[in-house]
Amino acid sequence: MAQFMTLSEAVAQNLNSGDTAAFEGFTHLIPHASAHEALRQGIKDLTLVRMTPDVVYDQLIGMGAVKKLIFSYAGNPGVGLLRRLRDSVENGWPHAIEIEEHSHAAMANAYEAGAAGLPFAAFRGYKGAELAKVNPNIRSVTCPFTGEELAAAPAIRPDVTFIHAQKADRKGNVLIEGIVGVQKEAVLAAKRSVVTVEEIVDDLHAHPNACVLPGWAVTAICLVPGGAHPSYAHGYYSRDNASYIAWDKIAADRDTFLAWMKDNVLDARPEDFADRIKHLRSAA
Amino acid sequence: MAQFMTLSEAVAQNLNSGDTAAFEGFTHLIPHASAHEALRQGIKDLTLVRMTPDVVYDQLIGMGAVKKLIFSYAGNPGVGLLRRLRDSVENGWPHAIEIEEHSHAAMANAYEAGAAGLPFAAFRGYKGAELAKVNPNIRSVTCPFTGEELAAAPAIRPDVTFIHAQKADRKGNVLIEGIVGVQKEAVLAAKRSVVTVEEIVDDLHAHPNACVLPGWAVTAICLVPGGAHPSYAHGYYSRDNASYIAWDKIAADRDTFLAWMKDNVLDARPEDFADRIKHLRSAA
Amino acid sequence: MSDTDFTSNEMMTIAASRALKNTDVCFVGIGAPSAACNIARLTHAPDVTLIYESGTIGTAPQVLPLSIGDGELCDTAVTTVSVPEMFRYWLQGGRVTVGFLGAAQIDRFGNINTTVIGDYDQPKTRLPGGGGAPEIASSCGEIFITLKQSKRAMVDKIDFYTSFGHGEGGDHRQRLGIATKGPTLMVTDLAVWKPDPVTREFTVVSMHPGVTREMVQAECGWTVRFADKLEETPAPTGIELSTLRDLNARTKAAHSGGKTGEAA
Amino acid sequence: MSDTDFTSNEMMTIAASRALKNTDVCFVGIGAPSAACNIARLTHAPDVTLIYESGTIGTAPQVLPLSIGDGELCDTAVTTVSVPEMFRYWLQGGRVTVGFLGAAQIDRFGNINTTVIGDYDQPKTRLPGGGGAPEIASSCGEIFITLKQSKRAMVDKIDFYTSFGHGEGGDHRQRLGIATKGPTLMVTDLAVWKPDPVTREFTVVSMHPGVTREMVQAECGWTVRFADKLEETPAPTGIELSTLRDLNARTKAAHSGGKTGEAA
Repeated sequence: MAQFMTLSEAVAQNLNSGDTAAFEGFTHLIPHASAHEALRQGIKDLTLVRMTPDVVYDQLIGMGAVKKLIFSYAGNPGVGLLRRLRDSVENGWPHAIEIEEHSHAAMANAYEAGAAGLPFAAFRGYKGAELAKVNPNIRSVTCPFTGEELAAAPAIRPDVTFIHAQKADRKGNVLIEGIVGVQKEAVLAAKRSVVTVEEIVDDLHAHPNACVLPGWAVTAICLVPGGAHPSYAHGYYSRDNASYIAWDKIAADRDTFLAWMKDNVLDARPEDFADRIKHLRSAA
Repeated sequence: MAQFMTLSEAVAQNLNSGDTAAFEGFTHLIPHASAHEALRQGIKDLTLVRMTPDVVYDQLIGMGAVKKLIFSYAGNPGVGLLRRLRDSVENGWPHAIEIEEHSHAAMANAYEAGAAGLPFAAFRGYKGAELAKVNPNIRSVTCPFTGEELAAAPAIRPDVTFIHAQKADRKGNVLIEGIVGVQKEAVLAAKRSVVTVEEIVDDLHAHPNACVLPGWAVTAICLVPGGAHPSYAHGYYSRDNASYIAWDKIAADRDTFLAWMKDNVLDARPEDFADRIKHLRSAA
Repeated sequence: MSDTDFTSNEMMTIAASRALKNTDVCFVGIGAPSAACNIARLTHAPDVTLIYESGTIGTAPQVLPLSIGDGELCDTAVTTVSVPEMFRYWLQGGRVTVGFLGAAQIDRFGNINTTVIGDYDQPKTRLPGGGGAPEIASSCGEIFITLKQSKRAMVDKIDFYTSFGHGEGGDHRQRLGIATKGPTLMVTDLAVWKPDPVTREFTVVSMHPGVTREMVQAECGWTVRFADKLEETPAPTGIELSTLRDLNARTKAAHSGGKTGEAA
Repeated sequence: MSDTDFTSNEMMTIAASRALKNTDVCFVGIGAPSAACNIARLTHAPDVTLIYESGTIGTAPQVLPLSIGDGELCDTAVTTVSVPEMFRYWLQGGRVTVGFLGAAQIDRFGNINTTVIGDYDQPKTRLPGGGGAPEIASSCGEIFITLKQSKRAMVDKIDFYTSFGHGEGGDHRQRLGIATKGPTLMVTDLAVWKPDPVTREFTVVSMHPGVTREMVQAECGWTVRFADKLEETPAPTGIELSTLRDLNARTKAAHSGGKTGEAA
């Protein structure tokens, strides 16, 4: 049953050094505030899972909090490469991270299998692709009816998943709208889950088939308006494209990066996110 | 790309004797009008697929249109058994039908696999259950990571799926709301699909994550208000529970059944459904 | 209304309802389980989560559904998901604490038959089949069963293993690799039964007010075991009874609405 | 605006856009493919269905998305599904007629690398990885590729097979059991290429106005094959050019909105 608490409490209670953690979001609703709180609490040795690690994973990697990355596309969307990730992989700064790389189809299926309580996912994939040669977690399974050989990926089962959502009601039921990504699956696949939300309301006023996580399927809920910045929250504020573009320059230099992280993350608080999205609020 | 046409045209163009056909609906939105039209057109030798064959499959079986039934629960919901199905299985009247029986979990997974273009579905099921002994289409597959043995069912790929939905827009995009069952999967798993709808509108006004079938994924759309009667259409009319209760008596006797079918199906038209739900229309 | 003024069916539903906790997530079978689960919700367990296989999660119907997919279930649910999602994420995902089943035929180990009476290929009676039961029986944390006793229903040997209870008893579930508890409770119109800790045979632990051992045995097809410490089921309270009767009255009024169908 | 007054990038986008038909269902890669697909939609193919891997189906953005999941894509879509559903029902389900990809590195057989430059374990440059491309390449009916030519991008041998084109050429796809056509078109800033019917090597079938064979070869790392009947790509029409420039202007205005972030 979801407990309402501060983000600081939720991270302290649900994320430990050494955990496998997913901070999921597919361009939309990326849980930046949660990841920043994890950095402030000095969490280390994380195995991070995400289909599309972007700026916020670049930050976690650059700050040395990450031991291993399981992913399918690591880029600053529409801008370019992730410079902190590159520095780690190419130069071992601040340390080398281990890489487990899949395709989107494999990751999406693996989250789905995790949510479904299955040990693996079968899909038609990786045909002729070379990832299967460098990732021992890409195997195959044979259809017992047709004999077709399909690709197999192990289910993703994070210790904890962090997501950001539009709103929760007072019973802890969570509504996710718009580009819903793999967030529902990532929460259901995890042992524990922390959801930051834009607002807490009396009634979700949700469509009957909307993407809703019942409160009893969530561990902790934290009110953090703006907590997805610089990504966006459909119906609340738009994507801060300028920040994504700016990140490319910030991340290009180690010292610039460290100084920026001190000012904007280590010395900041979850409450600061509300200010960052004021100029991006939707007319609606 | 969805074509708008009469139900008579849609059945004539998309359903052939000998086809594997699904008339899907999980209590809600059961496509009665389509099945009645199939009977009027004298379609025979059908392999019928449905998780919950109920009154309308009892009618198809009793009229001798069915060769084989693939299903997981055959009953008149809340009322009792299906007397025409029983008469066929127990007494061979009007002829014996072949039975391929699964669990709900297997059927739901098998539709899902069909929609996903996979040849089979893996799930944790049938443990200790005896169906696996009488159905050769229940097999197993071994997880290539954990060694766990899981149940496997072949994907369901109907020649044609019929469903009933609330509305379509003029481009043929279809909205299904409320208890959505396996209808989306049943349509996507099929080679062809026919959707009867309560109304055709300029704009679906659908929630972004509502259950919508794009027009290009549907074969034919037919305007048949009331076409789900005596099941219901959420937001349009309620379930005619009295008709379900009455069916038990009608189906109990072969002659009563045949007379009822002549009056209410063979001598009726799709347009008659609109009258049948007048007294069940929601206040909304 | 006197505390002793109740039917055995009412006693069964109310005794069954008491087994559900406020924190349970319950997969509800149609019929007797549905009434028991909703009485729990309307009395001591207002926050119990009720799930029907039609995809409705956290539903709170004002009247009992005739089918597992009545509109009322969706209207009052926290959310309604597709049936594949229901069976994959919610049932198989291991999130359901209690599966509440009825039974056409049951044996002393809680194995259930709702498939056929007689031979599978040449059945005497073709029953509806398993529906969700085979995987409800293995995926839910534990299974509660409720049914009206009769020698036809409670048999020495069931004709078909639709869903697995404790098999031949003992550690049969574990030997098949099933990690969940299986049947832990059976409530009939006469008694409350629990499996023996070792043999897993259903044992009467409590008889409803006015019921004797002979009455229980008379409506059971196997030789009934009674617990050493046999209790009396507490009679329905006034609130339990009025809640159940109000629900049944609302349900009857709702389902007789609509004229008898000219076209089913 | 004169018909000859266009850049090679504009020519590339417009030539690529012409390949999409009104009836196509197109899985859109980010960057150059996104512009080409939306120009098709805004000119000759108003009913083309554009799908982005973020789950948006039938989207019609007014500005080009910076990411594959901008809000604009959802706001204008027929429907938005979860990412697992996108990859299972829509891509793997075989419903997508065209996959439109870009490429960091490509060889003459349309094999694409977006994973690493150099060795996989000790890369010179760590690229973003495959994302959806490995399965887009095998599940879509056919693959269109668009990229700006350079010797760094068009190489004799790619460093990593992120997604499979025609492999070593010939019937390599069929030998791997891949039933779809694979790359059937490549549009660069200089030319239009199609695979040879037998060898499957990309062959220049049309050069853009003003482009010479030497210019094409100068920006390609392998020895270029030219078709016997070499055509000239029709120059952009006024409508094509103004549509593209209007889209780019709207896009630029939209993406520079919001102050430069204090916190990315």
